[in-house]
Amino acid sequence: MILDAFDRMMESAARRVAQRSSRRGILARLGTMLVGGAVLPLLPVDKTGAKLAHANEFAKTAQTTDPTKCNYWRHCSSDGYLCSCCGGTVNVCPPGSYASPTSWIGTCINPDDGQAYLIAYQDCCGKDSCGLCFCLGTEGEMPSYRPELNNDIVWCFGAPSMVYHCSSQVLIGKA
Amino acid sequence: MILDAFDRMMESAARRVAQRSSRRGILARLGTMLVGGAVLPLLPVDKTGAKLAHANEFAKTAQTTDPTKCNYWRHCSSDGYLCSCCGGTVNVCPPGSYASPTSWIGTCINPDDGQAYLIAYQDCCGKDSCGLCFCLGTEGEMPSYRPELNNDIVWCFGAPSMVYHCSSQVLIGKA
Amino acid sequence: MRLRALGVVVGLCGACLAGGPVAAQGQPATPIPPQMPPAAAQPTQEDHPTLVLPEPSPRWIYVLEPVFPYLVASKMWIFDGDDLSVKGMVNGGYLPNAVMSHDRSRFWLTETYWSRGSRGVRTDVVTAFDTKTLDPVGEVVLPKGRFLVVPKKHNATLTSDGRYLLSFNMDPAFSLSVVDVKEMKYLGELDTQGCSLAFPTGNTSVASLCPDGRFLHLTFDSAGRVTKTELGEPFFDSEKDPVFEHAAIHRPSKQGYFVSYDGWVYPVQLDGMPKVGTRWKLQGAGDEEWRPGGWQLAAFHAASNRLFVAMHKGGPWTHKQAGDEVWVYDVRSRQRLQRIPLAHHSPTIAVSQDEKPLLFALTETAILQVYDAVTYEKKTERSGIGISPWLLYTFGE
Amino acid sequence: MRLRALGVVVGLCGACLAGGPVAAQGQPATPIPPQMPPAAAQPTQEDHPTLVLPEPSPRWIYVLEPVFPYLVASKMWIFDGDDLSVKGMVNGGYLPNAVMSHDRSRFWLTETYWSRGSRGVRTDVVTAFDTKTLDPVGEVVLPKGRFLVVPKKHNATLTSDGRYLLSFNMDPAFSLSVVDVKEMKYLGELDTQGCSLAFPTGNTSVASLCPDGRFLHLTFDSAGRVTKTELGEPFFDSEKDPVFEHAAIHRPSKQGYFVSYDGWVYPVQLDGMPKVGTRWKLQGAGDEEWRPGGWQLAAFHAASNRLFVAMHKGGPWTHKQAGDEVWVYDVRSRQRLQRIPLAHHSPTIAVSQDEKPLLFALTETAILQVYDAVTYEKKTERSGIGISPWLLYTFGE
Repeated sequence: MILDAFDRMMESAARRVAQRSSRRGILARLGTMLVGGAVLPLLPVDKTGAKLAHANEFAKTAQTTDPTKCNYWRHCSSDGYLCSCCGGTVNVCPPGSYASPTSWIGTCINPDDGQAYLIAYQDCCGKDSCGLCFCLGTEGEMPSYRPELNNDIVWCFGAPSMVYHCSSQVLIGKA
Repeated sequence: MILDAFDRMMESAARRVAQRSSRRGILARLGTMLVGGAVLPLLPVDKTGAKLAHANEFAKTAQTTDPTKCNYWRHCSSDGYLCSCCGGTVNVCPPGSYASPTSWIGTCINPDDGQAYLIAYQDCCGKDSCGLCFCLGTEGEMPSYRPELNNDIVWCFGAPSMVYHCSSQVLIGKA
Repeated sequence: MRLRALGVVVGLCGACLAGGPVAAQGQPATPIPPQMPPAAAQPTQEDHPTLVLPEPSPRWIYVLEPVFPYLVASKMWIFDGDDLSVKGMVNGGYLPNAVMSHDRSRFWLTETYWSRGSRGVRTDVVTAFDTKTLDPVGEVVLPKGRFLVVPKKHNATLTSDGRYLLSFNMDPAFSLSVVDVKEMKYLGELDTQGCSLAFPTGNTSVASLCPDGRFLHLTFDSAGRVTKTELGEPFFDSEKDPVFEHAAIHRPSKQGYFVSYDGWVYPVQLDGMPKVGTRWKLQGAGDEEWRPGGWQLAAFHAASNRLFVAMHKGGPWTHKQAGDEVWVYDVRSRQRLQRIPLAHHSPTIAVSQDEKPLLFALTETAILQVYDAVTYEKKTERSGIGISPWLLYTFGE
Repeated sequence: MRLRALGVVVGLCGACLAGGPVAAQGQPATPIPPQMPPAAAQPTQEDHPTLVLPEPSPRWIYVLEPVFPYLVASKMWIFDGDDLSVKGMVNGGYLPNAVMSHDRSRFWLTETYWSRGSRGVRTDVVTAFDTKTLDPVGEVVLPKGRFLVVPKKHNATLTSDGRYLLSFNMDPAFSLSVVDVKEMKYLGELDTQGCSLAFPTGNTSVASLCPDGRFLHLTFDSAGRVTKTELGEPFFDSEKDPVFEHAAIHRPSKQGYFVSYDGWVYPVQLDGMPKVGTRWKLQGAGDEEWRPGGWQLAAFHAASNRLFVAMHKGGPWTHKQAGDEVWVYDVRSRQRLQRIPLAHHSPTIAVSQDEKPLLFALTETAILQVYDAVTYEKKTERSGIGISPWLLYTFGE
C-alpha cells in the first residue's frame, strides 16, 4: 500500500527533523516525503548556491514593513493570495481557515540583517480563494513533477480541508 | 396542503388558457397561479394601456435583426444573460440547458409592423449563469411580491433544474 | 495543535460542521480525513494558528456577494467600517440570504447547494456561522426549499427574541419556512397565501407583503403552525406606485419605512399586526426630476430617527437605477436634513446603528464607500470587493 | 415535450445524470422533481426546445476556466475557432482537468466537489459529457481523489484506443487512477512511485515524469493493476534545466515534444516505453534574450510536423512569463519557420489538427486570439472569456 509506506517514511523523516532542524535536514525530509516510493533515489537537496542567488535578486527591492505588498521580504517565492490581506498575517490564518502542516519551502533574504531564512509556504485552507493581493514569485520554482519546489499545488495536505484560501509565509529558521 | 390547492388551480387555469389564449386570459392565469391561496382576491389584470406605453418607449430605438443586442425588440423587459449569446437563440435553449415552462410576461412592439406582442421570458435552466450579454429592462417591472411582473426571480419552475443559465424571449402571440 | 499564539486563540473546528446538539439536525459532521500523518508536520520557528475575531463591532460591514455570473460561489465579506480593512469572509451557496443575530454571536446564511455544483441533488439549508471564529457551527435543512431570486434582504428574518428564523419560500407556492435557531431545528412552513417576504413583528409572528398592497400577519406556535392570520387593508396602490421590497427596517425598535417608486414614505410600526402611519413624500418643490432607486436603497438610523434614501434623476421605471445622492430625512419632522452627493453612484446603502454612525454606499462596480453619517463627509472607499457585491448588513440593524 | 422544432432536436436528459449502465457506477441519477404540474406550462406560439450541436469540428476550441478566485465554479467554454461564436458551455468542479475523446463523442472532466460548495464532504469524479447535447451522461467516483493543482493538461489523459482514462493523484502519495470510460467504472490506482503526470503510450500503458528527469512507464491490465514497470534514464537535468509540464503531445501519432526552461526541445516517441530523441534548441544566434514560457506554452501540428512555442524576452526563472511571440519550427529540419508576434501576450497556445489549422493564443486578461496557422496572419479575437480562462483543448490533438 502506497500510504502505508508513505506513513512509515513520514514518521521516520519527522523524527529526523525533530532531532536536527537544519535546512539540509528539512530538504532531505521533503525529498523523502515526496518521492514517496522505493524505486527512485532521493533527490539532490543542497542547492544553497542557486537558491541564494534568486533570493538575492528578490531582496534587492524587498521591504520588511508591509506584508500586504508583493515585495515583502518573505514573499520571495510565494504564489497566491496573501493571507495578510485576507484577515490574517504572514503566520496567522484568517478566521475560519486552517493551516496546512505541509508546504513547499523558499529561501528569502531579510534585507534588514542580510541573512537568508527558510520560509514555509503553508496554505490556509477550508474556504474558497480569498481573492485579494495576488503575488507570484517564480524564482527557483520547478514543475509539479518536482512538487517540493512547485507553487501551483494546493498545499493543504493535512489541513482539515483541501480547499485553498490564502498563502502564508511562516518562518522556519535561518538557512 | 398548499401544493394540492395550487395544482388544482393550475390545471383549471391551463384548461382555460388552452381554450382561449388571449392576453387577458394569460394574465388572469398568472394572477391565479401566483396568488396561490384562497384568501386574496385575484389581481387586476388588464393593464394594456400602461404596458403599451412602456413598450412604445423601448420600441423607439429597437431593432429586429440582431437578437444578441439589448435593443432587439423582444428584449423590452428582459433581465439577464441573453440565450442568443450563449449558444441558443431567442427561443432555443443553449445545448445542455432546458426551458422552464413558466415565465413572467412582457409586452413588446415589433417596429417592423408596429404591433404589440406578448413575450414569455422563460429562462433556460440547468447550468450556472452564461455570463454573456447582460441586458436589463425595467419598464413595467414590479417588486417580487408581484412575482408575475418581477424579473429578478429564477424563472425555472418546472424545468429539470432551478439553476439559471440564460434568458429567452419566446413569442406568445399578439397582445 | 497549538492552542494559543500571538494573543489569538486557535479555532478547533476547521471545515467541520460543529459538534454538540446543533449537528444532530443538519448534515452529518463528517470530518475530512487528513491526508497526512500528524508526524509529517513541517516544524517551523513560528506558530501558525488561526485568528479569532473579537465580538463584532456595530461599525463592521458585512457585504453579501452572490458572485454574478458564478452564482454557486457566493461570499460574505466582512470589513471594519472605519478603515475597510478585511476582518474575514465566508463562502455561501446559490443566491443566499443573510440574517444577523441580535446578540452578535451568530449570523446565518440561507443557501442552496447542488451535489455537483450546478447539477445533481439540490439541498437548501440554513447555516449558522460563529461571528468570532467564522466557522460554520450548525446546519438545518430546509426540506421545502427556498425562494431563488437575486438576493433581497427581506427574504429572511429573525423574530424579535432571536429564536426563530423565517425564510421565504416560493416554489412557486408561497410560504415561510420556520427554523428554531436555538435548537437548530426545522419546524415547518407557514402558508403566506400569495404574500411575500418576511418582516419581523414579535417573538412568534411575522408579516408578509401581498400583491395588492396589504400586509398579511401570521402568528405561529412552537411547532411552526399558524395560530392566527390577520390581513390588513391595502396601504399603497400596487398597480400605480408599488413600494420597494427593500424597506428600511430597524428590528430592535420595530420600525419600518417603506418607500415607493414615486417617492412616498410609508412609516410602519412592526409590533404585532403592522400599523401603517401617514405617508409623506421624499421630494419637495424643485425635486421633481429625482426619484428613489437602486437595490437596497433605504437605511434607517434609529437613535437619531434619520432615514437615508439613494436618489437619482430619472423618469418612471428607473427604479433600479443607482443613486447619485443619498438624501437624509428626520422621520419625525419629515424634513430633509441633507443631500449627500456620492463619489460613485450606488444602488445599495446601509447605516451603522452606533451613536456616531457610518453610512455605506456600494457601487455596481464593486466599490464600497464610507461616509460619516454625522458630518456627511466622505471617509474612505475600497475597490475590488469581489466582482458583484450586492447587499449590506450590520449588527444592530 | 416537443421533440423536434426548427431543425434542432430536443435533448431529453436535462440535469439528470444519464440512464443506462453508466449511471450504475456513479451518483444516483436523481431527477429533481419539477416544482410545477405539467398542466401549468405557458402556451407559446413558438416552440422552446434545446439546441443539439453537430459533431464537433476539429476547429472548435474548448477553453477550460478554473475561475480564479471562485474555484468552485469552473467552466468549459466552447467556441467555433473561425469566428469565436459561442457553441456552448458546461460547468465543472474544483480545479478540473479535461480529456477529449478520440471519436469526438465525449469529453470528460475530472473534478472535485464538496457537499456544501467549499466545505462538507469531498467527492472526486470523472464526468462524461456528450459533445452534441453537452449533457452530463455519466459519472465515475474517484475514491482515492485526485491531484489538486492549478489546472495542467497532462494531469489526465486517455489511452490510445480510448478505453481508459488516467487521472493523476497526489494526496500526497503519487498514483494514477484508472477509469474504464467505456463501462464507466473505476478500476484502481497505479503507484507511480513519486513520478507525476500522465502521457499516453498505448492501449494499456502510460508514462509519468519523475523528479530526477526520467520516465516511468507502467503497463496495466483490465483490472487496473500494474503488470509491468519500466524506468528510463534521466534525459534532462531536473536541477539545472527542467522541462515544462506542458509538453506538446499529439496522441494519434504518439509524438511528444518536451521543452525545457532554457529552450531545449526533447522529441519523445510515446509508443510503449518513451524513446527520447536527440535534443535541439529553440534559440539560435541572436536569440539569446528569448526564452520559452507561460503555461500551456507549446503546441504541435502533426500533419505539417510543426511545433509552436510561446516565447518572451526574459532572464532565468521567467518560465511563467507570457509569450510575446509564437515561434514555429519544422521538427524534422529543426529549423524555425516563422516568428508570429502576438497582438496580446499569451501564456497559453493551441493549434487545431485539421489541414488548414488555426493557432489559438489565450491571454491572462481573458482574450482569445485566433491566427491562421498557415499564413500566420491574425484572424480574430474575442475578449471576456470569463475572468480567468486557463487551458485550451481541441479534438484530434
